[in-house]
Amino acid sequence: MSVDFIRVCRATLTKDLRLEWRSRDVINAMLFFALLVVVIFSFSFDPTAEESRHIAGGLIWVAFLFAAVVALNQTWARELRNDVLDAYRISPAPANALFLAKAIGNFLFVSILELLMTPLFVVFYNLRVLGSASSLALLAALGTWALVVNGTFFAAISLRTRSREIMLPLLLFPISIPAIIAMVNGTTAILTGEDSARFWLVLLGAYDVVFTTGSMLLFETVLHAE
Amino acid sequence: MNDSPEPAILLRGLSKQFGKFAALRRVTAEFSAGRLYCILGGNGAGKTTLLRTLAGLSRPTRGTVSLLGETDFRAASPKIGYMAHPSLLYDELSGMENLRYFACLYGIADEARCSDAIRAVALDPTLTRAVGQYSQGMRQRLSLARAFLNRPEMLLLDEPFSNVDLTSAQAMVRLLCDSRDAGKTIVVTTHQAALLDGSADEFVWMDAGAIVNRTKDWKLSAGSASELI
Amino acid sequence: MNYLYAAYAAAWMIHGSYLGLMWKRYREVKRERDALSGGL
Amino acid sequence: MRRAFPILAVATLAFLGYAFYAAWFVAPTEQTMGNVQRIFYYHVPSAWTAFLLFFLNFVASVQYLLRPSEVGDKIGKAVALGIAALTCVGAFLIKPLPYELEPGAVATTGIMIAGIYFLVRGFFSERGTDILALVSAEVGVVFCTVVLVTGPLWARPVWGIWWTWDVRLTSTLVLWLIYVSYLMLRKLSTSGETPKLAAALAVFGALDMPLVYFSIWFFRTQHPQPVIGGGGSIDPRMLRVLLINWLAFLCFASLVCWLRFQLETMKRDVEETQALEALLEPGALR
Repeated sequence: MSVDFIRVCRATLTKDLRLEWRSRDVINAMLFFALLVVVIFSFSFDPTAEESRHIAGGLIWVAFLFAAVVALNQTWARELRNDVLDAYRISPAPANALFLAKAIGNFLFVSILELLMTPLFVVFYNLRVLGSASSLALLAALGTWALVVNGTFFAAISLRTRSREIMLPLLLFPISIPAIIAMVNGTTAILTGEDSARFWLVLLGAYDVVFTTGSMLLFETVLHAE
Repeated sequence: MNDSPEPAILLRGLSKQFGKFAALRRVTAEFSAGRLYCILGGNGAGKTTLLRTLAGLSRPTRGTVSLLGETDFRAASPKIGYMAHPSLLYDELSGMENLRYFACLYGIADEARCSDAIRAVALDPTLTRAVGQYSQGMRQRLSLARAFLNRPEMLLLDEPFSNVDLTSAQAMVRLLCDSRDAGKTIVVTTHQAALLDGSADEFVWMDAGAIVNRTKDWKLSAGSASELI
Repeated sequence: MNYLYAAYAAAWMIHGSYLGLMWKRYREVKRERDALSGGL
Repeated sequence: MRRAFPILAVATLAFLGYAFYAAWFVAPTEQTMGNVQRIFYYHVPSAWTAFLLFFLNFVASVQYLLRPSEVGDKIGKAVALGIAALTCVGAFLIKPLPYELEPGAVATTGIMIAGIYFLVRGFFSERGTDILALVSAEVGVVFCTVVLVTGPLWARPVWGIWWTWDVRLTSTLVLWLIYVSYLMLRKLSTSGETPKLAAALAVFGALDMPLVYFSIWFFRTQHPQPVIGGGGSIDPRMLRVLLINWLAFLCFASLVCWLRFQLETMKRDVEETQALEALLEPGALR
């Protein structure tokens, strides 16, 4: 009885969303954390209109990275609480279905954080997008997926290490450097409207393809390494 | 009881070590199908490690494990029902939601299977309370229901009766006996051997990672088992 | 000119400290190996 | 090999001494930068050695992951041969090779890549590839540290700045970060199958490198910065000293790798024996 990939993936995703919705306190805590990050960033960098547009790209993405890492650390928290991961490992369900569902769940979760933080940045830094807003949205989506797909994979690896919370950023940040460069410079290019972010979009697309495939191929090994 | 010639579980020199500590020491044993085995032993005797290795959750350091004729641990696991100390359930979901999700993992879409499993352990399928608020005994019984869900050929149950009241425990034993008679191979580890008196086909005594004795009756601890029941 | 000395000196300090670390680990492993009753 | 070690050690030391002498006295002094340019003879060869070691780590990690399954092993061999064939064909077919690369060099690199793959596959057992991955990562990080220390020491007197976002220097920094996190993972992992996790990370790191290079290259074209070591042609005498130093570093690196390999093998043998002893006397360690 080969288990249908899509059905398992959808079931896991809906289960995760239901769990998040049931214990909404985790989401509220995360949203408040994101708000704090934006406010503190606004204090530490004097947002006068002129050059704020140039550094805003960097600030926004570092803030998103910060919030994303805290969210990614929670990826496997529920599976660990009652060793539910063992139940998954024993079942014939494909490991990639679990991975994809977790990655999509994280993507939605981090996107919600970003959707909340962006207007705050616009307010605090009174930003106006000079370039094309649609490519900014595409850049944000590709960038978030780049962080989330690797984040979910490395969160699974860091399950097997001693200091779990610190291990995730240690593994995630070096590998994500090209994605971070692309996101920051792409956003600045669009905000200032000076040059097109086409190269950065292509790079992020390549990054997403490479690491989604890599994760799908290697996740089974990581899941069963106990 | 069908004595199928080829044993359900075949262990050859099975060892499992965590660094220097040897949880299992070159265990060689055969367990035939359609039988209920009760594994007894003090803490740290290796009972849980043995079950986890049988379930394919931890790989042996040395030696081989063959289950239902398969040596690749991934091939046999769908035919296995496993129950451990932790509940392997989501606390925020209700009983039915949990089972519906795990049924999906086994490719089972039919709702009735879940409600039958819950009724089999004398729980109410319409209970909407989250599993987190269940009593420990109820959670154990739901965990047993989860292990039954995929109609496994083999059941590996790690102390299923702990924190369960006497009547429910006896109901669980009857359930295990019926499954054994239906041909399932069942391996149970427990500290309450008395519950399985007369039901278990064989009592296996473990000490310090090795099987020290196998008897028909749990009272006769002829072997060196220091197990205090 | 002293940047040149600094660079070469730094290079060999780095290599030296790694070899030193390796030597220390070697001594530890050697002590454990000799402590083995059977020995290798 | 064990008996030959002292001879090889002395030979390598002598070679290093000669390379040092060549770098300081034989090579001509560069007109604009003066003597401080001689850092070049340690900076660049250390980088090349580090890249080679990290490539060795990648090959060993891929093999560690692929070898258990026959299908995987076949795929590995096919890909390695494919790369060699493609680079050879490409080298001679694509007439205007970018960056004035000449076909011979490209073809030999392709063949070298496949060669290293099959050498590692032939000479190392499964445990051996894991030890090789660990060893090449560690020694690679050491050489990478040398590059990252000598880089700023060179940039400071010449351009007055400690760090320049030069494509190669920054890629080396990212490579260093990735492999330090690789070594951290190996040390902090409590899993029984740490080599598998480390191999997965190593593959990710290698997949990351082309993206790192292009993102920094494009980033640099938007913010032009001085380039360490300059591109373009180089005085043949300098080139000769550079290659001498590189060869000396390669000998030194392989010697250190061999030593570290023996140490790691011994450590694992001791651990295995201790585990075996713990297995035999029951109850002792309960």
